[in-house]
Amino acid sequence: MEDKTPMVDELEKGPWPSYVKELKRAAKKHDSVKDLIKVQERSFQRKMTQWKHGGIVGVKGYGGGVIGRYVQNPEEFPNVAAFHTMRVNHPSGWFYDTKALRTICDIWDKHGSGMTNFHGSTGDIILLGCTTEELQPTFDELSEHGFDLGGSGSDLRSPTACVGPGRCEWACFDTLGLIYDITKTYQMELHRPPYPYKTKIKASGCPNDCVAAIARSDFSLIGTWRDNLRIDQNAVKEYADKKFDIQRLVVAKCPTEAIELVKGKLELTHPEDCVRCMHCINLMPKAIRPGVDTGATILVGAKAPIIHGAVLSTVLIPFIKVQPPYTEIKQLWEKIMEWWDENGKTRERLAELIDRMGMPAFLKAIDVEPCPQMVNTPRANPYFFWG
Amino acid sequence: MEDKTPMVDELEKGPWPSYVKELKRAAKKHDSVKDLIKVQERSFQRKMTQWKHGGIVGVKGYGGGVIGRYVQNPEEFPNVAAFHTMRVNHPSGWFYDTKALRTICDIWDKHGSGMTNFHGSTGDIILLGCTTEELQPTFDELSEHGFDLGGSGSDLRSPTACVGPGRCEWACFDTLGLIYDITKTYQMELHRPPYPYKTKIKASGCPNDCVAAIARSDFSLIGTWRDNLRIDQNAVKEYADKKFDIQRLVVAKCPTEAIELVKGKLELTHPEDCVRCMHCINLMPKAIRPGVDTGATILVGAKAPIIHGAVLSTVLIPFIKVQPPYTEIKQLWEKIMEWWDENGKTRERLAELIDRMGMPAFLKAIDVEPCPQMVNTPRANPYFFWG
Amino acid sequence: MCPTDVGPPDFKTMLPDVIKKNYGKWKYHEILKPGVMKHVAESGDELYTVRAGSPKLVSTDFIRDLCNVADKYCDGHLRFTSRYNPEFLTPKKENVEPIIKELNKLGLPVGGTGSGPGACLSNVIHTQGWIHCHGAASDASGIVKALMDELYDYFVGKKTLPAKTRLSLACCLNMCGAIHASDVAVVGMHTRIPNIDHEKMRAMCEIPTVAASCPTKAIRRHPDPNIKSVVVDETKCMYCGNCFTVCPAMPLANAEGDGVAIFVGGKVSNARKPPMFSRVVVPHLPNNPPRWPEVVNTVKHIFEVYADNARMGERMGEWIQRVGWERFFKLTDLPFPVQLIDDFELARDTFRSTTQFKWT
Amino acid sequence: MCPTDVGPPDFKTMLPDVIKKNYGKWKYHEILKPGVMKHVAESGDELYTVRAGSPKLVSTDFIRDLCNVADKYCDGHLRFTSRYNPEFLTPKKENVEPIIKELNKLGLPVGGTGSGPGACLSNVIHTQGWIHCHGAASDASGIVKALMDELYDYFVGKKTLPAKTRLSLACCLNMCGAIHASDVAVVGMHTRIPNIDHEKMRAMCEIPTVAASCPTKAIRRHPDPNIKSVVVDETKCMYCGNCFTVCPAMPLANAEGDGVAIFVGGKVSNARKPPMFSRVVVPHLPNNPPRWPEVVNTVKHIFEVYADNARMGERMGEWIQRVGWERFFKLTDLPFPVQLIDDFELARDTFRSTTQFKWT
Amino acid sequence: MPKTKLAGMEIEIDEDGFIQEPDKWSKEVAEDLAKEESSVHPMSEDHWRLVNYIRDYYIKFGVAPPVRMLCKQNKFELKYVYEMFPKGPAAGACKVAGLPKPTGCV
Amino acid sequence: MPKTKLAGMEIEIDEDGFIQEPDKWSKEVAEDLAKEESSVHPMSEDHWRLVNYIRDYYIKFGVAPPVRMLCKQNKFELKYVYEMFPKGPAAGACKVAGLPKPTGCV
Ligand code: SRM
Ligand code: SRM
Ligand code: SRM
Ligand code: SRM
Ligand code: SF4
Ligand code: SF4
Ligand code: SF4
Ligand code: SF4
Ligand code: SF4
Ligand code: SF4
Ligand code: SF4
Ligand code: SF4
Repeated sequence: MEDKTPMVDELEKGPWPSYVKELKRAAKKHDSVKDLIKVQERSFQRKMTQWKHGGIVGVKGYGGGVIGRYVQNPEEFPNVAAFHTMRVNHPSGWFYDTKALRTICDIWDKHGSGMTNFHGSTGDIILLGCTTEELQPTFDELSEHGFDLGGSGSDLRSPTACVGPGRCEWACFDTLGLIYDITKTYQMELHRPPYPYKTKIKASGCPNDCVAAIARSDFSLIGTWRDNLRIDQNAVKEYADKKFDIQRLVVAKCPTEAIELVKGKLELTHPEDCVRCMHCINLMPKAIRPGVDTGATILVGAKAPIIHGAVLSTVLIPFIKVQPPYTEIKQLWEKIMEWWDENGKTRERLAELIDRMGMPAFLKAIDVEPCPQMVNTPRANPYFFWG
Repeated sequence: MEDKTPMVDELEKGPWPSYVKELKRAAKKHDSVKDLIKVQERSFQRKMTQWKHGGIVGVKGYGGGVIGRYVQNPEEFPNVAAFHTMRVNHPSGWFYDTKALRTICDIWDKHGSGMTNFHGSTGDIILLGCTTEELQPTFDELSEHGFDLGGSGSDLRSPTACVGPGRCEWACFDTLGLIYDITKTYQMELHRPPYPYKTKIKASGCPNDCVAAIARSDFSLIGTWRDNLRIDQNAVKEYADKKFDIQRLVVAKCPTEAIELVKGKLELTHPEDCVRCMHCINLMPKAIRPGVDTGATILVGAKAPIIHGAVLSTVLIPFIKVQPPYTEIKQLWEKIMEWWDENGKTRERLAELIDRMGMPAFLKAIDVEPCPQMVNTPRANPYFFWG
Repeated sequence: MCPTDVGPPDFKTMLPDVIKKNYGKWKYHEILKPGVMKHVAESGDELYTVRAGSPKLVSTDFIRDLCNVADKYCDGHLRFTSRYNPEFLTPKKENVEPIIKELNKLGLPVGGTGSGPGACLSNVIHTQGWIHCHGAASDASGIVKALMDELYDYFVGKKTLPAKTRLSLACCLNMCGAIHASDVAVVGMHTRIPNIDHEKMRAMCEIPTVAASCPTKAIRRHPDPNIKSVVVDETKCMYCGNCFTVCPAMPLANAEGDGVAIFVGGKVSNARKPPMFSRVVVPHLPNNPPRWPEVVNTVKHIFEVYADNARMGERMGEWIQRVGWERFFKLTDLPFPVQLIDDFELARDTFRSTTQFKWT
Repeated sequence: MCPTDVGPPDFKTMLPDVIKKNYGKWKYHEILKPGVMKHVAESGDELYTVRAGSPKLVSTDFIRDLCNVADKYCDGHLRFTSRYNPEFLTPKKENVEPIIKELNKLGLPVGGTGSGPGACLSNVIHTQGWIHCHGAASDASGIVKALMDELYDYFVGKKTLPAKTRLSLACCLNMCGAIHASDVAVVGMHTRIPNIDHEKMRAMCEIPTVAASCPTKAIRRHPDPNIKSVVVDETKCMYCGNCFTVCPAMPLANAEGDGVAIFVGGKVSNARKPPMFSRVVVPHLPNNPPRWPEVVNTVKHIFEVYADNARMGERMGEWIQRVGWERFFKLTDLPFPVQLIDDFELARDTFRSTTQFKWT
Repeated sequence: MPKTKLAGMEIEIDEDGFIQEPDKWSKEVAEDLAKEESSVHPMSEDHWRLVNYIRDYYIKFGVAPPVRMLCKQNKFELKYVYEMFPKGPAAGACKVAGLPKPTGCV
Repeated sequence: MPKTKLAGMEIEIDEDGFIQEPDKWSKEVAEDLAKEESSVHPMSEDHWRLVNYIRDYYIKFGVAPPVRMLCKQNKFELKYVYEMFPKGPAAGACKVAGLPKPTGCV
């Protein structure tokens, strides 16, 4: 194949930082990335992927954490004949010191392609492009330096958390602490796929849901509070003085008419109506804050479209306190996993199983009392069971 | 069985007009109703129906219009051993002169039980309780006097219309005229069940939908208009003068913020946003009226819950002019019937067939162009077909 | 042989003169008081309507009574509404009070009109029940009478409602009357699986039709191929009765188990909010003839909570949509049994996929 | 042998001192300008954050570049956001501008913050595409680069948006990244049925798994029992590729047919409106590497129409919900092909059961 | 259930005259059932064509044929079917063909 | 596809070492495949129990057994399975059992 890659080169131009530039930087050190650039050019020409299906490789003692990948034409692209990715689990909240990052970079330049994703969409550090032989040495060295693989296959995927208490004033629980604890507790389930299919846990500190837990985790914890939000009237005045249109931008957009301007003061006139949507808080962070009796709502079942269409998580536990050692939460999760593992068909996610067996059956199995908060509306059809 | 009917008698009491009183009036003339009262008492005692399943009886040349009914214990209740109902089609809008009504009463006292429903839920006059022998003579006499049977079985059911132009200022088309015309045109389909299942047509003159067409007809015509609603500012002033709270009751409840109070005047400030919901008109009938470029929206598919849950009709044709001889409407209906009849399984209503084959397939078959008005939202799943 | 296919009488022949003259040319109307409306035509002509309640199940003499009133005051014309109410139409204002008097003398209440603030309750759309139907899991006329005796004041306008409120009843899941979009619906429901008579099955039923009739695929052919019948999987059957509709050999009526469910929050009109389905709020109340006290009390209670809490002009479903179902259950103090959570085909869309909810 | 199950590093060891000190005790924040935030703790301590754009697919040298900046200005600490953006954290206000300068020198834009009126566009959540995945119906990194070059001004705040706007991309229907709730989502889609290699099938695939994988039940066993393979009903296949995911013998990539669809109107946060799904508005645009002009122009156009028409603070989906989809199609001048009308499992709930709609 | 004499046999029928002992059906039974249906007797060739069609269909599929198919396959107008069997395909022809009483759809 | 020598035969395998000619599988092939898996060779009784279980299940149902069932039915802890087959049930045991490469779920 021609060494020229005009189409790929085109993407070095333009204001947005270029992945092609990154490829070329890595290609200076790694022949595999030289080939990778050519593979990308070939894809552009042929408008098709140049990678073979699947691949099952890994490291000893683990069932997940590596995605096997082989190129379609190894003769032409011998340096990416085998070009697997390793998923390295991240510190909660994606906080790093530069020492740790440099360590990873060095290990990866030594054993792999020098290309990475910071991060993958689940949240792992993706080390992109490794031969089969180098997998175990890479892992061994990572492990020595205190890094471990993330999830893949039918396991618990690397749990993630929003930055939460690390930098955010709205965190209603310790997202980072919880997720780190869960990750450590369920290493077995993370590294050795035991389930019918993948499962995901994500935690956001408040209803803004900055890790999109509600959209992409089978078990979603989202911070909330049970008492009233707190308003600082002096700060309200500051906003008003700065000509911030509280009525139009805040009050009028409250979904429940819970908050009102009363003689220049912003008052939660109907505290029982507030659904803690965060809107007023978001727009006036200096003046409004969540309450102090905080915890989380647990929702279950989010997933991508295949097979029955995408699913958002739905309310299971309206409120739970989130405090170490998180026993209640873990017990609940284990009960859910037990039911899913026992009843789920291969490649059936939790939501799909709930839909197949019915939410009432699920609630019964995991021993959770029904409540109206679980539904937008009760059923319209008259098709229900007794006994 | 005891002749005493204490439970039934209890329902003679109370302020609301009593059907028991009616039964007793008829029982004076008709032995069958004497038995009927006892049957009702028995039902109350046993908390169960006392009627046998089904029955297939009718009049010559027709396949529908009569519901066969036999009592479970003819020995005990010989006078209702056979106790069929006849469905007599009503004049559009349920308008009568007393002559016609008296004629029906006389015929029915002569041949039947003297008990009726004015009307049945579909809209027919229900003559309740006839022996098998008397069916044909009753029909013959009704027919002689210009009455005909309504629908039953897998046919076109008696179409109905709201009072519309007969008494309502909001009728956007001649509901009564259209329904009478359709009824006359499709006598064959009404009297001789040709379809996989029942099918219903109802017409309401405006979006208030006073015959509940959208909830209970496979083919629903609902009046609407294409231009702007009309406002009489003098009349608006009258409402305001009478301390009618226009802002709170009308403006604030417009679903699209299309109408506003501007300096005491009520103005359709965003005519293109008005979705013709009727709310403002309903509340201020003296001041606001529909536009003048009127016609109907055609929606399809409403039905009761069984088998896949209840269905409301959905938009098929956003706007159509409704004028005699209604050719376009009839052609459309015939095309739909043809598709349904050809593809529908036994006992599969139109909506169910649409759901099974897909709305896109339906539109293609009946040659109707898709438009956004047909849906609340486009699909969320990525599962669509090409070619 | 007699003529067939004559069709119904032409409605035009049935119209009073004032309507013939002003057909399609009405200008506005007013509700003068509960049950009394005035419609004014472009021409200036006026039409007065008096609306009365009716039990739907009536004798020929009842109709003749109505005819007498119509002959006396309405030039021999009257009509019925889509909710069974007879309406007396006259261009003469002075006839209104006499008509009301006559109707009251006949024991018929005048009312049932209005919408928005101060609306009356209209008549109950209902079905046959034990008076005539084979499938009825509850009665119709009896329970409606019991209900309306208790809700009478709402009909005649002594008590009013925040907005139009439609009460409906069906005696089985076929829901004749299509009451699935009513503010309050009472629905007869079985709670036991069908009792199969294998003998009858052979002669009376089409097996493939029976199998196809089941919404939850609970029915399959009898495992013994010699028995031309079916069996029902009791874990899948939710007692809908559709198999019985197509097959007399599968009755499911049961004195203990039969009763009604209560649905609320539906609407049909497109005013303000689009039409909505009614939703199950009480999955089961027993049949307790002749007055069904549990049902009557529950419905009345829901009416009262609604009247006390909704804003003016807010229909039941609009109110609930605004305050949330959790609030509805709180205010009504109704329990929230698991049956209310959907597990049928579109169940997924009823689940709450947000952290937005109220603590109640 | 090396240790296993060590787990990820404890995040606490990675936190800068100011965070350790004020962990969980933040009071409020301000966005000082695009890409720059100040968080203030109860203690009064301040934390400045500078957020930069990143292509996600980066070399180790890129990371080292970031480390250099962090070492210089942030005591050796940094983090990444849930949308791939590196963030530089410092208690020192005076470090902000130098950080920005260094980043710009590295070619990295600063921005991507904000919500409500004047929000920036943040980074594009995306997937592997032709760089690494076997299933990709379109590329990821290439098309994202082409998009962001064009939407650059929205990231750095030269152009602003009415509210938070999340752009995402997935290269096949697996939708890694779970982009189904994005304001704008670009999704790689096949449009041809799989091409079955019956030979390979035998050795490589589990037939029952393959059959079960199909959402529309288009797959059945090969009619010839001697052939251990399957056939696809082409009237039922909608090219989702799930069979390929479980079986290499069913590739469906096709240079002509592959391309992308555009979805709009989704959101994740619970602010104001509950989370919403994105909806298909353009069912197919061709793959036209390296710059995908059709896709870029369509997305840009949608951004512009949104920016011109939505109210301040209104997310894409909230705006569309308010004005109606018919208005969206009118304003964007996008056609409404039949593919946009749902015919999958919950299709019924997407149909319009009301006469409420706009003439546009 | 009442019994009646058809083709010389005692056969159980229901209130609507549908036989309850399907195994006893025969051409002769059909002719006798047809007698009950005014204008059906004696059965013409077309009567038989229809009855046989219905019966064959029922034996094959276990259900009565849909009306549309019944007309199409036999090239009968629906009106003509009602002329032959005034009670129509369900109450008339199916009864003569010895099928279970069509239910439900009324 | 590359070929390799297993139990004296030339057998096609894929990049991950899964045999592509399922009919050629035999106990001997299994033993040879096991050699590739460090710590699996020689196959112990428990190795065989697991491999046979997987193979029997596959022949019966056409799919590999779910991990939960595999552990439950053989009374093996998952951890122990990984001790026997360090690459795990899918990449290790299924390969030795001659199954198609488990796909999709990665
Ligand atoms: C007579 C009747 C039509 C007929 O052909 O028989 C009728 C007549 C009128 N309707 Fe209606 N509606 C009639 C059944 C309906 C129905 C159908 C039903 O109840 O089954 C509906 C849909 C109900 C629903 O939404 O669930 C219906 C929804 C309306 C509405 C919308 C109310 C709303 O806010 O949702 C109006 C407007 C209003 O009253 O403000 C309306 C308004 C009217 C007006 C004011 C129209 C007019 O200008 O004449 C009439 C007098 C209303 C009144 O009772 O106050 N009519 N109306 C029906 C009387 C039934 C009865 O006896 O009570
Ligand atoms: C008489 C009437 C109820 C009443 O008291 O008013 C009635 C009575 C029966 N209906 Fe109905 N339906 C009546 C209006 C309706 C309506 C309302 C409407 O037409 O607007 C509906 C709901 C709308 C719809 O069609 O979806 C309705 C939905 C049903 C169904 C369910 C149909 C479905 O597709 O889900 C059945 C079951 C069936 O067709 O086998 C049914 C079946 C029946 C049967 C024939 C019972 C049966 O299973 O065979 C009932 C006979 C009762 C009897 O012994 O007299 N009836 N039925 C109504 C007809 C009177 C008339 O002609 O005016
Ligand atoms: C850093 C990050 C969390 C993390 O752990 O990495 C984060 C951080 C903040 N988010 Fe977020 N959000 C982050 C991803 C998200 C996501 C997830 C996503 O985009 O995939 C969402 C849900 C998006 C959606 O709804 O589709 C999200 C929805 C919000 C919202 C709700 C906005 C709305 O009106 O719908 C707010 C409130 C606001 O900004 O007014 C918010 C507010 C904030 C605040 C202001 C919280 C705080 O007080 O510190 C932070 C700065 C926001 C900013 O960029 O202006 N954050 N935020 C994520 C930055 C991603 C990025 O690089 O752009
Ligand atoms: C690397 C990554 C995309 C990226 O560029 O970031 C990715 C890549 C793949 N995903 Fe994914 N998924 C990735 C995050 C996701 C997410 C997002 C998330 O986890 O938040 C989802 C949607 C959420 C969910 O789980 O529903 C996701 C939903 C899928 C699915 C569909 C799952 C479903 O239940 O519908 C598949 C198909 C499968 O499991 O066989 C899939 C399968 C795959 C495979 C393994 C391809 C396959 O068919 O076997 C991809 C390997 C690509 C390659 O060659 O490198 N990937 N995948 C993400 C993981 C990186 C990381 O660990 O940080
Ligand atoms: S989800 Fe809430 S707590 Fe977490 S970072 Fe976002 S705004 Fe802060
Ligand atoms: S948090 Fe949301 S619901 Fe509560 S008062 Fe603020 S805007 Fe209203
Ligand atoms: S539907 Fe409209 S036109 Fe018909 S009676 Fe009701 S309000 Fe009048
Ligand atoms: S008809 Fe409805 S949408 Fe139109 S202006 Fe009046 S209230 Fe608003
Ligand atoms: S609702 Fe059911 S029981 Fe009542 S009349 Fe209709 S079919 Fe009969
Ligand atoms: S009652 Fe309904 S659910 Fe039960 S077997 Fe019959 S058809 Fe099925
Ligand atoms: S979206 Fe599809 S093609 Fe893209 S990385 Fe995920 S699985 Fe691969
Ligand atoms: S591509 Fe999807 S729809 Fe088509 S056969 Fe494969 S699994 Fe079925």
